[in-house]
Amino acid sequence: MNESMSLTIILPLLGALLAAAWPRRGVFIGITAVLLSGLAVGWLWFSLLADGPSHQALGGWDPGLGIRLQVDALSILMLSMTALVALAVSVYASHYFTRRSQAERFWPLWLLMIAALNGLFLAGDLFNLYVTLELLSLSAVALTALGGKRAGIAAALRYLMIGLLGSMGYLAGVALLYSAFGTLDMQQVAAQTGDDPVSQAALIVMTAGLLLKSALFPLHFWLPPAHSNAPAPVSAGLSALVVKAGFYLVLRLWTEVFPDTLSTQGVTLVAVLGGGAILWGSWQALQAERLKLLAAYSTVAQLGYLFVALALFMSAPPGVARELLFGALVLMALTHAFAKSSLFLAIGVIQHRAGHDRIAELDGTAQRLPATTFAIALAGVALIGLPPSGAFLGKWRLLYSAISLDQWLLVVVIGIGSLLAAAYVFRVLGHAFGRSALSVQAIHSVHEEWPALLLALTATLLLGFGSAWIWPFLEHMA
Amino acid sequence: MTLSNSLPALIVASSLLPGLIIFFLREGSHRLRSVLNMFGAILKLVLVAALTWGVFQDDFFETRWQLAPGLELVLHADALSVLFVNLSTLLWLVTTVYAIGYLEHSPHRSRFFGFFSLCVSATVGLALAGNMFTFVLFYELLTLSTYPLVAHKGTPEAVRGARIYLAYTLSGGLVLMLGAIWLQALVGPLEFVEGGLLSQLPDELHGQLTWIFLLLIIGLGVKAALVPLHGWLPQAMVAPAPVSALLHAVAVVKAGAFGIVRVVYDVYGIEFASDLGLLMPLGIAAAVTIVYGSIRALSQDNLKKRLAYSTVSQVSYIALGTAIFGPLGTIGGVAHLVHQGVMKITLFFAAGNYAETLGVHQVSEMNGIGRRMPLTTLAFTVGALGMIGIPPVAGFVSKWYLGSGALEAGVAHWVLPVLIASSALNAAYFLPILQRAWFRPAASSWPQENIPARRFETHASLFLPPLVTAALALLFGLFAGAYWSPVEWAGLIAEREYLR
Amino acid sequence: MKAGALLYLDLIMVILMLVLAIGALHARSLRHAVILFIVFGLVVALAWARLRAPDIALAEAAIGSGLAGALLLAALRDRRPGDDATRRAPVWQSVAVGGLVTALVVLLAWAFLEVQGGRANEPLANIVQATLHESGVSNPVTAVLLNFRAYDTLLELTVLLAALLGVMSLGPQRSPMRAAEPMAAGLIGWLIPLLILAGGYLLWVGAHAPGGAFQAGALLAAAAVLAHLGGRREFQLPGHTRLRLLAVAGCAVFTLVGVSTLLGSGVLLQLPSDWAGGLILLIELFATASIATALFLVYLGGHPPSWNSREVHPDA
Amino acid sequence: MPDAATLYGLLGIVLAGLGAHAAIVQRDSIRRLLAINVMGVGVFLVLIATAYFGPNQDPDPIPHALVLTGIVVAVAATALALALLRAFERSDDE
Amino acid sequence: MLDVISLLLIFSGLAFYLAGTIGVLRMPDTLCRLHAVTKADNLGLGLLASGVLLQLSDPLQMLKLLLIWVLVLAASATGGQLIARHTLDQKPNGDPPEDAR
Repeated sequence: MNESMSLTIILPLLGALLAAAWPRRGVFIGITAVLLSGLAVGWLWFSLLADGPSHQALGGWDPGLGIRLQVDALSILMLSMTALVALAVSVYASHYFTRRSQAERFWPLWLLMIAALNGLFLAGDLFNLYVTLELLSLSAVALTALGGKRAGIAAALRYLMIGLLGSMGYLAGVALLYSAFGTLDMQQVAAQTGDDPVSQAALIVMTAGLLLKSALFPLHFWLPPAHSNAPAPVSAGLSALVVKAGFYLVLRLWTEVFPDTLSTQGVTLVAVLGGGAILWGSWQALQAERLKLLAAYSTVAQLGYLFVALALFMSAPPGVARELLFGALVLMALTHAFAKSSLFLAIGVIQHRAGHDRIAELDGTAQRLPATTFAIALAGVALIGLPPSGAFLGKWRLLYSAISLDQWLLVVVIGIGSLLAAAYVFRVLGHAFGRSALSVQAIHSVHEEWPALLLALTATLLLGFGSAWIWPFLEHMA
Repeated sequence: MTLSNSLPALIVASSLLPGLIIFFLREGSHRLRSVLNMFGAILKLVLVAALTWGVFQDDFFETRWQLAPGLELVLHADALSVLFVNLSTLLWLVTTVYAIGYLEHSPHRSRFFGFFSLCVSATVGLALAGNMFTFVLFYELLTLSTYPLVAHKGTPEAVRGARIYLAYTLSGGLVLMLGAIWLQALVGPLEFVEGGLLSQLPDELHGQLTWIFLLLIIGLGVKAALVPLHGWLPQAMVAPAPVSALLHAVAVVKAGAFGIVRVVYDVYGIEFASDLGLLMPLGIAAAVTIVYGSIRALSQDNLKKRLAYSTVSQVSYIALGTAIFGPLGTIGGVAHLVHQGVMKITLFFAAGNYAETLGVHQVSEMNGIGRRMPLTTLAFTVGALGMIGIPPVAGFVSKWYLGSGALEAGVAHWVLPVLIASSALNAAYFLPILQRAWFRPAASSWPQENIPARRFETHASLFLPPLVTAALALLFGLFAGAYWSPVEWAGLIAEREYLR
Repeated sequence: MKAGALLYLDLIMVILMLVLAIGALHARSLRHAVILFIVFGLVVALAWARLRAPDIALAEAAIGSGLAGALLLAALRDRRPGDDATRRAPVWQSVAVGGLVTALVVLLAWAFLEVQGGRANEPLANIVQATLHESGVSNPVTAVLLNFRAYDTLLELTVLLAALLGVMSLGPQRSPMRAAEPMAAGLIGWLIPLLILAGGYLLWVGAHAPGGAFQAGALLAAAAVLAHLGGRREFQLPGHTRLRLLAVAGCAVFTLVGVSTLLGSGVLLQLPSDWAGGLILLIELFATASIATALFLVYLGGHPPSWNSREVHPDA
Repeated sequence: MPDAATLYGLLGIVLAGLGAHAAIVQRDSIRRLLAINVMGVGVFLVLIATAYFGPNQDPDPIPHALVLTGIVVAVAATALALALLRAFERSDDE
Repeated sequence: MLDVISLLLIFSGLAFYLAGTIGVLRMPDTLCRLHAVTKADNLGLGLLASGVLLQLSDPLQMLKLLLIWVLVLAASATGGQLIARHTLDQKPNGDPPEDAR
């Protein structure tokens, strides 16, 4: 069990080192490493099912002195999401870069990013989380700038600054917690937090830093340029996985480290911001002239849903409905990861084939790129929250909780957000169905079109019809 | 896995799987695609026949699949769903034959028939839905699978029409979903039961239940084209004729009307709905729609648009029948679900034949078309007379039951005038067409003659379907008292609703 | 020295740091700001020494102030004259942010004072002291860095590698400087061996006294930077493969040690007591080389010609 | 009289605040970078102040190790940011 | 006795630093400032170092202090020379504008 925990981090790390030392074998090393770390996640599944949630302090020291890794239902779901999305994106990326120098630069950074994500999802130590956060943001920034375009570099620079600012806020909270409680171990800290000023101050600065990193409205301004200017596989990774890291941490901190510290005002504030994100992100996505920008703003909106769900979860009274909402929240996060990565990969195909991603000039894409259009449609269905996607189930439970808690304003916001989402998705599809002989080259390339389609099918059919196990799983393995 | 827990799922799958395969077929594999289509349609018909037989014998068919805790996909066969499943399966078979002929040379057929199959799968799923959640799920799927069909031609008008269609139906779906979720928040996951379950709820919830009813009816009313939610229907006319047939007779509009029937009878229960005072507003909305649709139809020169407004009007007979408290009204509404389907599909097939064969789109271009295309026009005539309510076509039977139901329920003072006015208006916009088609001399040339007259007026796969459906409309009227007729089946449904 | 006198010294340092910080943050000229920041770093190093954190003082002086300063100065040199560095947010925004930040500062200060009132009852420090003999080294900071929290340090090296890879992917290095003037060249020639010596010393001494891989690596990098600045011909980077191996070696050896412990004991980075000292030195040795390589390459501002594989065309 | 730990800890918090403010208010990238670094020093000061138990007692080595890590991470990030800035300015010339 | 000499040396060293600093602040142009600061600081450094040297007992530490003294001396001499050369290169009359970038 414990070996597999370490392996999910070590394997991509080793892959990154090999790919850095031996750039010409990047593709082979990259795919192999992603596959192997996926297998390690699979192994972790087996051990988790056999032994239940577990933790381990590295170095053989007691937790507190040593750094603890921990795995439970939530972290393994995040790990699996990372593994699957990373695999599909890697297959896609193996043929994406036209210049070899770019490909050679991609793989080590990409593997470092995966290692950082896996490390983050497994970490049980507050400072270690800081290091993984920094590893994540540095590798993500470097990947963002990989395209070499001016806009991409500017976006990467801003992304980096914001990331640093956010981690500093987080670190300030960690420093305070250590000074008060004399430990960095999450469980040990959690045992001591309460309604005291230290816990509150730490919670505020840590949450603020993480909200900045996870781009919650109105702290989202850095996200659209970064996600829309990176190369397609990178955008997919950023939008599907990296923003989830910040959200995941907020979730962990709120529910596990500071359960007694959080005030209702704080929860309300996050709910309001989440609602703002839904409306503003969807509206901006509707206004976007480029596909990638649309997808990026859609991420802003989708993060809004996640934070609204989290706020509702925090304010719901204990009981079955609350547990069900938690599962829905996780399901929404998973669905978004698959749908958004699919969308970005599909956009990458269009950009490759049409030479641009301007929405107004996409007429006739459906005829030339049927599989890609289908992927966009399925991903779009998941983003709107329509059946047969996992997001439909998630949204159902979300609205259920909002109605049960008499949060009618949120109901309205979610409703409007869904309609706006439908509007921006079908704005694209309308053009795709349009009839116009344009210069899109027809393709039948398996590497290029299939990863997006498979990801979209996962987001819709698999998570829509095959996710009932998530709820009991989250309950028994927490 | 036994037949009793798998048959409903198999019925959905029998069109779903061929549809998914068709997506991946090459454009050129015409024969394979047609074989798959026909195979799916016939297989579905066989399965549905088995289901009908079983339900008639009070066998129990139900497929359950948990999607999430509290959100179960339930496919359940009861008398009402069997009626709708039969209708859509039968008409889908006919429409498939028609569509294969109609789209013989147009591009993107794999995409078209793929979505075509998905569309009917969603309709059947909706018919078999055993709870509100499942119903909403298929309701949304139906929206999604019809969008590409409406947009199929790819012209700016088609894309625009599809967008309007989508804006209406997705908003409606959202409202329906909200109502369903609210209901679930109030009473838990609710299964459809004949007679409904809500009447046991305490009085203080009645206010909320009224609001929920409003949300549900608005959500369903969009697809059922209740005024003022009908705006999409005339816009969606840009779709190819088989799609229009599907939208108007088999799937979309019908799904909305069917949903209203479901909500009133099997969620609220007709008695409870009546106690809450919900039937009267529903009936008035239906009446307004009936009259309004007919009036608008009068002034349309475009044949398909005239038919579209006629649909707006005719579908609301179903809602009207639902709103009339009493078994006769129920029989009238439910039977009209079938009757309107076979008659309207006939009309659309015929309209499609005119357009495809001769390029005739406007009523004003139809002079003397009866002599050039006698078989098609014969079918058209049967459909039109049925719509007006002239015996012995099926439409007459529905109207008869609706009228008797109104008398029985004591609401005749406003229902009968509506029925009469509507019939008069129907006559006013259908009879001139018939007069032009049969009795006026033909113009020297047709707008765009695509298919020259050889042995028959047009391809067999185009003129046979309307003849079949016209014959059905006649049969359903002539043998309304027969053992298997829609009216008898509606009687069975009414019996089960009111005897509880 | 008496506590009172020390307090005055503290107050002077505090005021000095505040003044320098404000200067570094808001000086009118960017160049002044950067120079003030470097000076600030030096004073901070003194503060670390004052707070009995000599390891950090060394690191701050060498890395935080020294190399970061060199990086900043080099970046200043890249700046084109036209760039406007005085743009700021409008006043109202500045005031609003100021208010928000002040509120946060007050909150944090309050919390911090609360903490100072009653510190954690059993600090981890005692545990570290009690366990130090099992760690293989006697400098507690090194023990924490390379044994108790070795995983953090592994990831930290990885962060440095990520930054290095990022910098290398952004384009070719700056054009080398012209040869230094004779007097500076003389000094450089004299300093380099000294720096290398000092680096080796710090690496070795880290096991039981302040020092270690990071400080040593920083000194070696400084030597390389000086050589580069001096334009010394005899200083040449290794070729493609060796350069890349050098860059990943620290991480790689660390990871391999981790993997072998994983295979041996099932626990990542569980160093056997008897071997710990040797393993730590091994890791530090390679880490030093990699840190020096990374810091120097990063200073170049882009990749040197030998970084990319031979066949790849140089970037457009 | 405050002790040294409190004094430097408070200084750290103030520095972090000053840095955060400047990081948001300043628009120039290098200045922002300076601000973030000052902020980092502030946070590190809090940690080291926490570790300080007076002249006669050994300090807590754990925050020292953390800050050492933090310094390296900060310089790595600074280097990447400066390289991005350089690439950005170069891309202008093309 | 030793302490007294040591203190004396340290304070005179500090006086030279003070003078040098005042020189930097008061002198009109770069070269003059350079003159003031290098002269005074080198002397101050020497005095300071010798003062501290007297306080030490460990010969190894003394050696280190000497090394530091030599290094700082060499560095400031070279630095002074570089600044002077730079100034002369840039502007013959010796005073570059304040915000040269």
